[in-house]
Amino acid sequence: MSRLQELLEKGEFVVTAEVGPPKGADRESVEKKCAQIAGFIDAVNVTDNQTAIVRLSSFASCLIAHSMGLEPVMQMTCRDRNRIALESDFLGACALGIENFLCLTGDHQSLGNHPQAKSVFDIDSVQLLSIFRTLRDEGVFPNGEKLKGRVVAFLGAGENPFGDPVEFRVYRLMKKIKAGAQFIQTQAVFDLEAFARFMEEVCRLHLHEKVAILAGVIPLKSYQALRYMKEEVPGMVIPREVEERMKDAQDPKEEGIRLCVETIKALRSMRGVRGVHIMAVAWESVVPDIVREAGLFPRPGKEGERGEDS
Amino acid sequence: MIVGERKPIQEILAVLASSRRVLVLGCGACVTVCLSGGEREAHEVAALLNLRGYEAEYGVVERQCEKEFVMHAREAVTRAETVLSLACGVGVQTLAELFPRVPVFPGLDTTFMGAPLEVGLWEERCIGCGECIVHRFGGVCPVARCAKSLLNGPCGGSKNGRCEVRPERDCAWQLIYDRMKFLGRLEELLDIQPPKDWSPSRYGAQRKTIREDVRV
Amino acid sequence: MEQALLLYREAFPPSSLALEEFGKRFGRFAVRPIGASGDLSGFSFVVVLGSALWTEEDRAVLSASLRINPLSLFVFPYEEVTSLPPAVFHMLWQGFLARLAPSSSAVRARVLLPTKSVLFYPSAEPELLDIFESGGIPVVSPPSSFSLTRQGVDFAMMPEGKRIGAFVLSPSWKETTPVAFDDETLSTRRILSLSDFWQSLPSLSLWGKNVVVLVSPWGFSSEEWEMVFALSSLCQEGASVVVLAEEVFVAEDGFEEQYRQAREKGMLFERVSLGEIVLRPTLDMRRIQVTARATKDGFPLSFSADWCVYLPERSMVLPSLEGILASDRVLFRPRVSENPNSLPFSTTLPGVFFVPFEKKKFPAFFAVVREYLERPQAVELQRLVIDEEKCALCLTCLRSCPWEALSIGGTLKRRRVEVEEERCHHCGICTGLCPARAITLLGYETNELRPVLVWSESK
Amino acid sequence: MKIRALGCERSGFPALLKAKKEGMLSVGDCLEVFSLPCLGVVSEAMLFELLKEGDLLLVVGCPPGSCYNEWGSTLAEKKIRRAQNLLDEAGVKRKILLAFATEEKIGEVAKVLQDVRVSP
Repeated sequence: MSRLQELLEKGEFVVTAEVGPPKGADRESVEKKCAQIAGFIDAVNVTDNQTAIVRLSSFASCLIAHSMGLEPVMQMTCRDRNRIALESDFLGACALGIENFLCLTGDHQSLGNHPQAKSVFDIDSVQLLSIFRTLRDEGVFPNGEKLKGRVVAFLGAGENPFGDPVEFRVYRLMKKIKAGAQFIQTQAVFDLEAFARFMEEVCRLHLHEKVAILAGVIPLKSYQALRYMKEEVPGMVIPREVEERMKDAQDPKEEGIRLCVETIKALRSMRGVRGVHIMAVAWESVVPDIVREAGLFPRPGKEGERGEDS
Repeated sequence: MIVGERKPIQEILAVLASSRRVLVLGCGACVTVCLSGGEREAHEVAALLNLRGYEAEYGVVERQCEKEFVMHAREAVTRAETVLSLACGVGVQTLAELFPRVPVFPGLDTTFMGAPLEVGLWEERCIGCGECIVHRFGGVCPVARCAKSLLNGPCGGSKNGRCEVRPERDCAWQLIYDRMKFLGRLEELLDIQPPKDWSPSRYGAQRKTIREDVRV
Repeated sequence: MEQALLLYREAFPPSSLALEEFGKRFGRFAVRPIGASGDLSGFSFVVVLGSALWTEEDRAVLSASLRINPLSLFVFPYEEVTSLPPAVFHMLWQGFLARLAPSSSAVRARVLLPTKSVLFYPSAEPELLDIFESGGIPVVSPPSSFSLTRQGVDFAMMPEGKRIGAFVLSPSWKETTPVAFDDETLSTRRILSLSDFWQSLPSLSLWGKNVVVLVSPWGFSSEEWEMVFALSSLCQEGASVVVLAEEVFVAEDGFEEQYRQAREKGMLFERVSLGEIVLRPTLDMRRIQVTARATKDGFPLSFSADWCVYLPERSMVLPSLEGILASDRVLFRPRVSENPNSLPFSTTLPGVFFVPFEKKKFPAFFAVVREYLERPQAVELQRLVIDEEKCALCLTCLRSCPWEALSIGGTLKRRRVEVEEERCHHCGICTGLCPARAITLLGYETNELRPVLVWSESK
Repeated sequence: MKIRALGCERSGFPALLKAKKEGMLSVGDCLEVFSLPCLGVVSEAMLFELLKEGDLLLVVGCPPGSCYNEWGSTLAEKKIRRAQNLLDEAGVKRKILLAFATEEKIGEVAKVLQDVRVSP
């Protein structure tokens, strides 16, 4: 069983963070980022060519993180690989000790840096989840053939509570749970009210009992970063108050961290939220401060020990 | 219908290069209706080529994908050094097959199968995946109309009913949701759609249909 | 420079009253008779003292021939009005002048001269080609496959688009016998066509023989009638010759005289109804019993004929234009025009003629075609014509019409686009957009456009 | 230089007559004036065919908002722009000028011709 799964089952409020691999074969860059957050988080997500921009592969970066003793969550998107490649990579990752998988559809390639590429989208995230689940639980490939041996995997999915049609989002979550999602990492939460509505609905349907929901947060570095996210990143909803706070801030970095911590605190008290997922895109160094200020440090150590810091 | 777009004129001029006598051959079917390769367009290109110093004539056949119709243009084709076809990719190939000695160039980029929504506006509706499943989605095809061909609901980028990839397009899943809600069949969307069988699609290999009962 | 010009016809010069009023309206003006030379352009108002019977087309012809902007041409029905009492004339003339304003209404007709060239279809006899070539009308030879589309007063030969003014059909002639002969009668081998009989005359001895000549009223030529009259010489050789015809053809120079002479020589002419003639072989199978009924008194006639000679009945078969005038569904079966006002040798399609059977008439035929090609013709402008066979039913026209004048009609089997004439404002937006080129605004096809005015600086 | 001018019969043609009278059109050696029912009737092919025997095409019609046939002028404007682009792309150095003018307001005719006069 993966450590992330273990902590969640124990009822810990977990912290995960995202690491973006470099645009190059720069192993040290991954190691540096991992080292910065080691001990402050329970698992690290490695993105899979996020926003369709080519980077060091998620698989390789996960291995690097794993070798450093971190718990990696391997993100897998359906944009670049068909079911053959995805299944094969899944088996390979399992063989090498990666246990957490985040199944995503993936951003469209026309938004990335290779818009000329041919997209795959052979299957979607829900189907990917169900394929992995059947492989794990039933030992069967989608074509009916038997899998040799067994695999251990903790399966997750993304969800954007703010996307349209909003009423359908909870049901989509339900579909993902049905397909095999055990944990959910949501899109970054800025609009707490809207997220609370979403969670209410989740609890009403008792979905929070079936899946661990980790709410996403993003520490804002500057007002420009906010504008960029609001305009360019699909599915991002940022309310007016947040925008104004960032705009008027003396020290935007400080304000961004403060805002993020406040959000985490609010999320922690929200029913059904089982953890946070910090997406400090290209600002991984801020994660320790946030975790500390949010009162989430120290993290529970391996075998019940407390993580060592300083 | 098949929708196409005329190639940029510079591209056309580049392929015509040294040939003088050019036949611009349009097609009277889909590309006429989508205003990209009918008689009007053929005349337009021919007139422009004439201004450029070519000896261009133009013509149109009923359907350039069928040999019997293309044969009507035989005389004009043999008169020309080069044929610029304004038909879809199917028509160009039929033409090239029928007249192997004459260089045939495509003057049109075949873009998609779609429907006209208003004058001068066409939208893709079908990708010919080989297995129609629109009935499961309230008559809106997610395979053709969702940028990611998602079968199990919208991606996270759907905003105000618009697609994240092309904000001026409708999000197919918003349409499906609205339609299913209207039909009172929302619960059907909770069924997990299994991975699609792509073998009858283009990805299976070149497709061929044979109707044994009508073959003589 | 004067603003106004008063044009009049020599037969109806303007009265002093007319001139006086005209002067009051325009101050300085010019007065010229129609046909006088000189530059007539540049006047804002050209008033013509004309007739109420002039049509729009007459006006168009006039403006084109005088090179006047048709928008500045105004016709006053002077011919009818000039004889009225001066007070009434004065009132009408004054009212007309007062209402004159620069016209903004469209001219609905235009004058075009057909292209001076002829296309023969399917082929032409060399004599005819010579006549046309030497007469200065070029003959276009058709490619092996082509089609014709009407463009204004011309035809365009597709796919090249070469224009021809007149299209001449060479008909084939189907010959039949004027009376149905049964096999038994034919087996006597005493029935011959006139030309066969004529050729075998030298070898026949006709003394004391009876010759019956049957003449059909359809498709004969005058040469053949001359041959019939010439048979009277057989009477002098001791034969008796009876001509049974519905009508004796004498409507040619000298035929009256030939007819009289033939009768004097003893040739018999009987007007009968050919349909009532009965021919039976005699028992010895050497002669044919011909019974008929005289048209004038119903008197039964009976002849025992040693030779039965007939003048074949000819019917003209025009070549089918299916596939050639294919884009013009209604028109591809031309018939011989029965309109007494139309030109001889013309068909129901304007500009389509047929070659006469008799070579003698070739010069006359040439004259008719030349006359047609040299006469300017008024063509209707601004009527929307939809070529149903080209139409791809793409609905572009329907969706772009500002007046909603187009609609989908037709039948369940074949839909078609229909124009509602009352709504159509003849703007031509649909013609400009139609991808199949199926809609024509008459007069505004690209190759029909002619400049209304030409200014040359070097002049 | 041979100019061929197209005018719609409601505005363009009368405007052309007036412009000629006021000497605005003395740009080329020869001027041919065509009358159209509305500018909506033009097609790119028609413009190209007319350019075959002319160096410059001057199209004059009602201002877009006041076209009698609603969008006749608007469509013509788009088609002319498209035709001009095609000409430019094809490297054919001929111009199609569009002026919105009526008999009362012919200023634009002179304006569009100005460039031609400066750089013939």
